[in-house]
Amino acid sequence: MAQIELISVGKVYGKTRRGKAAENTVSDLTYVIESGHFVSLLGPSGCGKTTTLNMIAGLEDVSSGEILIDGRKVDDLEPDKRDLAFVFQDYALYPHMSVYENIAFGLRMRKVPKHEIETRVSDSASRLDIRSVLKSKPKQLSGGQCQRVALARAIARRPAVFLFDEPLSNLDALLRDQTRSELKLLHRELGATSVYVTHDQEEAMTLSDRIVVMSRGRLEQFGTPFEIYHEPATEFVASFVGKPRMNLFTALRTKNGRYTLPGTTFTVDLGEIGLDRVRVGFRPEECELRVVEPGTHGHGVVRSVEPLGNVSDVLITLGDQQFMVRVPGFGTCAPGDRVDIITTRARIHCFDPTTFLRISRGRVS
Amino acid sequence: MAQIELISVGKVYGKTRRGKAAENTVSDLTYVIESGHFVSLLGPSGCGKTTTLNMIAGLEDVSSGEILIDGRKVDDLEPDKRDLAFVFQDYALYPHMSVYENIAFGLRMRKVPKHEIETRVSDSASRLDIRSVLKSKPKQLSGGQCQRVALARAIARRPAVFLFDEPLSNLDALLRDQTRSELKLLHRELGATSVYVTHDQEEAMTLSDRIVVMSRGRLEQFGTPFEIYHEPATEFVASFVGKPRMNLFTALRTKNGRYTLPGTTFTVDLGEIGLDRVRVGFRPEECELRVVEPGTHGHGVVRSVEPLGNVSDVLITLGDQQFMVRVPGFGTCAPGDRVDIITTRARIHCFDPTTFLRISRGRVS
Amino acid sequence: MRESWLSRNLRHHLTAWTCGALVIVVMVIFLAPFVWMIAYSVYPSTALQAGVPDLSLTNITLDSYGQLFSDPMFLGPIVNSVIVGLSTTVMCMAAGAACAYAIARFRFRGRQPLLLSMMTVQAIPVIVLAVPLFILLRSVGLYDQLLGLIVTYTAFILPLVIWMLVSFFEEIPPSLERAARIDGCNRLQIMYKIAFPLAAPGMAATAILAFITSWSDFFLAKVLTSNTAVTLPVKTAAFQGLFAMDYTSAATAGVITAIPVLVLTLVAQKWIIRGLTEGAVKG
Amino acid sequence: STTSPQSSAGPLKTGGKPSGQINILDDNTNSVFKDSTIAAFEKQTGIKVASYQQGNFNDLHDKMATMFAAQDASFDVVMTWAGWSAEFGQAGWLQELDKTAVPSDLIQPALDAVSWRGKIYGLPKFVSVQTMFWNKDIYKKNGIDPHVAPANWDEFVKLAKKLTTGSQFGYACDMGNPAGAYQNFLRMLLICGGEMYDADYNPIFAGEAGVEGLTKLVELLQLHRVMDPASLQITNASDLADLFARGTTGIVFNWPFQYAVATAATSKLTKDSLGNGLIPGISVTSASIDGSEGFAINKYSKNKEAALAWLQFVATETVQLQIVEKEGWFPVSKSVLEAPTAVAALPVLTTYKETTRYVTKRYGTPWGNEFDQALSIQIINAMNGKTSPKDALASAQTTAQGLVKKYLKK
Amino acid sequence: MAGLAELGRKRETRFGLLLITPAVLIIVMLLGYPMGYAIFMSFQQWNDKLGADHRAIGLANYEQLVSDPAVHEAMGLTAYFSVITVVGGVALAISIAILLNRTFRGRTIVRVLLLVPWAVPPVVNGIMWKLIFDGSVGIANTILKSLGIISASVQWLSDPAATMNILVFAETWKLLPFLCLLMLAALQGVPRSLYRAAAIDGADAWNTFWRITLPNIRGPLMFALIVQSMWSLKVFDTIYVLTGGSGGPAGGTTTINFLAYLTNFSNLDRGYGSAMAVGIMILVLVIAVFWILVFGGFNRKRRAADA
Ligand SMILES: Nc1ncnc2c1ncn2[C@@H]1O[C@H](COP(=O)(O)OP(=O)(O)OP(=O)(O)O)[C@@H](O)[C@H]1O
Ligand SMILES: Nc1ncnc2c1ncn2[C@@H]1O[C@H](COP(=O)(O)OP(=O)(O)OP(=O)(O)O)[C@@H](O)[C@H]1O
Ligand SMILES: [Mg+2]
Ligand SMILES: [Mg+2]
Repeated sequence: MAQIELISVGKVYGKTRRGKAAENTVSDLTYVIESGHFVSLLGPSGCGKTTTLNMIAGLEDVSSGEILIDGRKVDDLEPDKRDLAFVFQDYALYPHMSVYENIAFGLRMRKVPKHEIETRVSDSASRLDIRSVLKSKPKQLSGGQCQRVALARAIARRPAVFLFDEPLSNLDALLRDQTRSELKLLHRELGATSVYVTHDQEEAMTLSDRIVVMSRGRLEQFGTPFEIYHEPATEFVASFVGKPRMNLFTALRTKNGRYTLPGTTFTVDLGEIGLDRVRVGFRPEECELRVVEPGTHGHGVVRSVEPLGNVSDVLITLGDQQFMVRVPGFGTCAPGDRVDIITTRARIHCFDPTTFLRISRGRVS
Repeated sequence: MAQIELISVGKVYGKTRRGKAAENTVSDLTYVIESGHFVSLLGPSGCGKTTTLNMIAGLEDVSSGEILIDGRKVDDLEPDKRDLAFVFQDYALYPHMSVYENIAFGLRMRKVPKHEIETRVSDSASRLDIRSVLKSKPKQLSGGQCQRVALARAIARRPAVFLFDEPLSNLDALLRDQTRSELKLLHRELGATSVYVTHDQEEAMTLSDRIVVMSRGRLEQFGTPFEIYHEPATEFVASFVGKPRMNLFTALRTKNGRYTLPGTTFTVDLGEIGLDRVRVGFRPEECELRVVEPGTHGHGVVRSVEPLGNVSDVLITLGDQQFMVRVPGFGTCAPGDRVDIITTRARIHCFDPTTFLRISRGRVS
Repeated sequence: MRESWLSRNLRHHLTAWTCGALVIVVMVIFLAPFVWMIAYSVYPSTALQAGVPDLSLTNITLDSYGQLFSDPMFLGPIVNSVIVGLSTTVMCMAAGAACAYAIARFRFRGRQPLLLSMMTVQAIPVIVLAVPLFILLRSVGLYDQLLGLIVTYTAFILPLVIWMLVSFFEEIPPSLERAARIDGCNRLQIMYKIAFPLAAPGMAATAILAFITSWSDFFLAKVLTSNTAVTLPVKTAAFQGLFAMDYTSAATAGVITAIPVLVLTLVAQKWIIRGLTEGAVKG
Repeated sequence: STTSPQSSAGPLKTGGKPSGQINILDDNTNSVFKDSTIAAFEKQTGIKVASYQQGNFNDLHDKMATMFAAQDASFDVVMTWAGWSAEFGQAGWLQELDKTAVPSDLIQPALDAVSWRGKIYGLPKFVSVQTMFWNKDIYKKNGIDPHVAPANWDEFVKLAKKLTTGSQFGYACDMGNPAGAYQNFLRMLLICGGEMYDADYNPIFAGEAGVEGLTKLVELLQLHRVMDPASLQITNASDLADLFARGTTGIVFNWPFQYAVATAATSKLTKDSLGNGLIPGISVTSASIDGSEGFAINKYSKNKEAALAWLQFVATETVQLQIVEKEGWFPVSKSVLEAPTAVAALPVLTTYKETTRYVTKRYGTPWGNEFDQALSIQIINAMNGKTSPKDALASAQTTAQGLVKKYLKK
Repeated sequence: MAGLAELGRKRETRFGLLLITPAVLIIVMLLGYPMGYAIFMSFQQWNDKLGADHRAIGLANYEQLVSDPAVHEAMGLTAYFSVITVVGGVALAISIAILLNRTFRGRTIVRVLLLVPWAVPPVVNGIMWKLIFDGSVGIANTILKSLGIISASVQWLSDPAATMNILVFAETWKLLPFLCLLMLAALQGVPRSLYRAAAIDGADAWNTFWRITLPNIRGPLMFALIVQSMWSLKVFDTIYVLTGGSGGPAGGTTTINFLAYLTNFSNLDRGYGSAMAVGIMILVLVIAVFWILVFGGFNRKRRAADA
């Protein structure tokens, strides 16, 4: 167990390439991962998640700032001296070694005594239920088994820190859900600090104690899943987290505290926030629909209904925008119906249209 | 528009390989795809979906049975004579041709007059909003754009039948959702018969008029999404469709009409169905939880809680089984809590443990 | 402790410098001999054979090139080599592409043995075939004929061509060909409208390799020609005879022989390597 | 399946009036043929020379052997020399000539070069015998009278020692390939009065004369250190000639064309600074090796009469004079050797005339290639001090006995 | 019904055969026939210098092959040449490939230039090294002298051992770039994440190379060894040009292939020469099989798993 501290960490690739002013791949990351926590790095592809993880592992140098593990600067420490294990997206199992050798390799390199290796390998193998394939080569295993071997390899090392780089992304949906649950149980049992990279918000939400949301190399928000979901700090977080996506649109002030989506009769009351234009967001599952009586206009027209079994997603054309509402069951409206959108139950999220930062509703009323 | 009829269609690969008794890849498929319908072939990987599609397209020969399109046997018709368009999983855009040429190629091969080709290409290109990339090569396009080009290519042909082989599986989550909606709109506008292969039940549910569920080359169920979801014909369909998966377990008869999950206090009343053992299923979202008072045992123990934002999945240990319940919001119970599972709101699905077929509840009471 | 000995950064820099220096040494060893031969061809031999070679730029002369290019005895072989090289390439590609395509696409029995036997051809020492080949060619009137050389080279190079092309064709997604079938192409059209254009870079590399191989051959050309069909390497080798070892001319001929190959190689290097190594990895 | 060429009619006689056309394969030693002889021949005989091809000497053997093996008739006339006359003659690939077809005044070594065991397989085109060439400039620089040739081997060695300073060597030769090693040994053997074979072709070169000759040769390199070490890697007479022309070598024994090379514009030497004389002897006054070349007729030729006409034409006085004057080779007929114009054009001819008084031989045999190969290995080993000359020759002689047994037809 | 489908498959097969025919025909006619003829000759007493009467002598030529001291000598030289060029060449190639696999400026251009020696035709290669190692005018002596390493010119090409070493050097020089690029491609085929995993697992450079890199380039490594063995056993052009067609000095560069050439074309002993050439071919195949066995075969298991 260990605490990991990032202090305005930045990374620039390709500094040496002929004078091109290289852009920061990652910049100014500052946060503390508490000992024993399970923290996810969440963000779209290319936002620098892997880069951050690699810097923590020591696989990449830090360009600026510093990383402390348990208060100790690790810049000069080789990866293997940092007491951490890495689970790679493609598992990175050594294809020429048997599963047993794969798990034992890291221990051998550390000169762990032979009998100790055996105990540890068989221990971690039984924990992940792969004792029966210890003699197989990785090629002969299914994706799920490979995944377990990669985990067993990490566990056998008994490191202070686990680093995961999208470990589930190569599994199919069913297996992914299963392994996710197992991962959660595993963390509870081992209690080691874990840093988990993913671009799947559902994964991040279900697994983590804290989530680091990143975008374009910058920190967007660092908080608990609850905070991330219910109090997104930026418009990016709001739109990235939650499925279906949050409905976000620009509303214009009409009268005190009342804002309208232009071209529609849809209005919200935000109180006085001192802005003429504001970005407003509603989660689809917090809104409701009411089919309007014939002859009245309503807020918009149902464009399509997508039944998902227990719920249905209804897409509504609202002026020149689309608005999604998730209704229970197979729904009651059909394409072409005119509907009102009812947002009374919904939490309203507001963002400054220029800084994209959350406007605290505390300020509103 | 055309009607497609499969009459006990079967396919055996590799008959010619040295005497090995080849297994049927697909067998005894019989169903009718009505003209203008959108039908999904749903099933796990390797169940023969692509094979079926290829046989309809004429890319594979039928080993037994026959396929009729609009009542006409098509066995000896070359693929290009069947008046259908195929959208491939990897798009299969010709990389050496520009987008324009890609769309025009099939028309050219059919000797459509030049000006007609131009109209059709530009028509289908504007329909899919790819006019601006007509001159580009596929390499220069993003995944979503490639997807649209593949669709445009199919549309430009104005075929009676569209065949889709997992057209969305290479797109990322966001784009997949978007394209899915578009596909639905497109089908509504064109009205051509469409056969859609997918292993994603959500996709099948949202898009289709009818769903063909397959498993190991056999037809499991052919019905509307509503039927598939609420009245799964086999245990396979029940477990495959719906997310999270349906909780399924074997219950033993205790007294008339009452069945118990062995080793627990969890019982259900099924009425008299004449079986000692029965497979019983509940959908997680139809169940509820109640934390029992301290000192009482309850049905089971909460193992983990996975918050997903608007809902949370609670995993419960029930004897030696796992039981999943989806509760609204971030949930109120924590791991270790003892809970009762309340199934009063839930629809009970029963299956014969030997044939795996649905036991009609009609017979029950 | 190792990491306190030198800082991580410094250590990385040191490694980089050492490796850089080694790369330079390697490159010098790889390039110097050829550069020296070029020098031999443009400096008068007296300037180079002195105790300390006199490499002043004023000494450079292209006389030897002028001489060779005005010598009909040398021009003939150049023309022959070009004709043989190009024709061999065309024949190899025509027969090879068809064969490789079939191997890559149609699953028929004996497909694997066929590919393997293609590689076995590489094990045959040319020496063993020289006399029978000579008899064969002479009996059909192709001895000392360009056509004789062309068909012989085609036979020798075809296995390599097929070996390489198969790996390129196998890389074309089958779905493209299925798409083409639905679009209305027949099998031949699929080949030349879809498969060949898609494998174009690989085919170009293979073609270049075929050209290079036939262009560089010495032994077969020596045995199968006597005068009218003599090729450049044979002529070049002949610059050292009993009564005529002329270092400058030999070097010049050497440079002239090597240049086209060099240019082609550099143009297609990426694909040549890919074609050969992919065959290798697939084994 | 194929009829043996030897079973066809006997030796070729001159007869009738040949016509038609012929193809000639020559080495690239002579340029006079393509310059003028062919035209003259066509004019005089009416026979057309359809093609005249020149090949590199080193390549010709393989080419001809392959051609003959396939019974190819694309060349009617082929170039030959002592070794090939024996080898291809015995193989039955060359047309034997009747005595009546051979001009009467041919010099014997020239005729030897186209004969094997009494059968004549062609007519000579020029005579080539090695003589000694020296660099008078170097002589003068080292205070030696440049006009007198050494009378015997010891004097030669003494001279060579004086001429060896720094990067300048008193002597150089070409023994870098099997043929070269054979020639250099043969020369030593002959000047020691030895013989390669007895009358029945039993190899006897490993006798006293051979051992003495090889010992003296090794001494030049190892003991006296007067031999340019480069000699061991010079693979042909042309390179030796070039080396000598660069002016840092005192003495070489070389073929007549050395004169042309040494007096060419690019050479450091001139007519005046080039000395020429007999090769100094050890047990005999002098001796030399022969390298004469000739033309032979392809056994499979379709027009042998016309081919013979070419052979005879080349041996005529006019052509021979041209060869002497324009190319510096010795003539094949005695009459031209005596002609004053010839001597005027080629001063070394005088030395050659003297040479004819002594032994000049080549011992062309069918097993020449194998033998040269085997002998050269022993010689080079001896030269590098890896074996004693005696052992080397004994070993080579054993090999030779096997070869003779295999190839000498009874 | 099934008949029609069957017909379609047959049509397909026939089309495939049609495509294959020309290539196979050319190869069989121009290589198969001569090959058969050569094997036929190898069972004959067929020495052109002894006239045109050939007779079948069974395996006599092959028996001679086993007992001939010249063959033993040549095999020794071949072994020396091959072991160094194959094992040394491939080892060197891996080292250089690892060097070039690093990211550095100008990497692309270096890789391209690396192909220069490969592209130099063998004949030119021979001439080139002759220019360099000529005993009197070669640059090698000039450089070594000016560096003070030697005082007098070394006659590189007059000493059998030295000439052999130059031959080894020349061939290695020519083939190394290809092997390097092959190895480079192989190295790039090793997933980078394996190295990262190894770094985390605490493997040092040495362990990483032996335990991670090497096992993962097994396939290409085997290919390189097989191909290079074939080339090494069949080396001809460079020897021919470098030694003036003699295989000298003192037979010092007469490898088995060159001996076959001399026997066939110098000695005109076609029967024995053919036997020798057939022997070489068998040797080449045996060595290829040897490498395959060393590397555990083309790994049928893995193939089955892939299929
Ligand atoms: N070695 C490198 N050299 C140069 N640029 C790099 C390197 N590695 C990554 N990058 C760039 O840095 C950016 C961030 O990469 P990173 O791999 O950290 O993204 P990521 O968030 O892990 O994305 P993904 O979800 O796709 O894995 C990308 O734009 C990438 O192109
Ligand atoms: N050309 C073929 N030859 C032999 N077997 C084949 C061939 N194509 C497919 N199969 C086998 O037939 C079975 C069904 O394959 P198919 O491609 O139809 O599955 P699928 O349902 O499309 O699966 P996925 O979702 O993975 O695409 C598989 O087990 C496959 O291995
Ligand atoms: Mg990443
Ligand atoms: Mg499929």
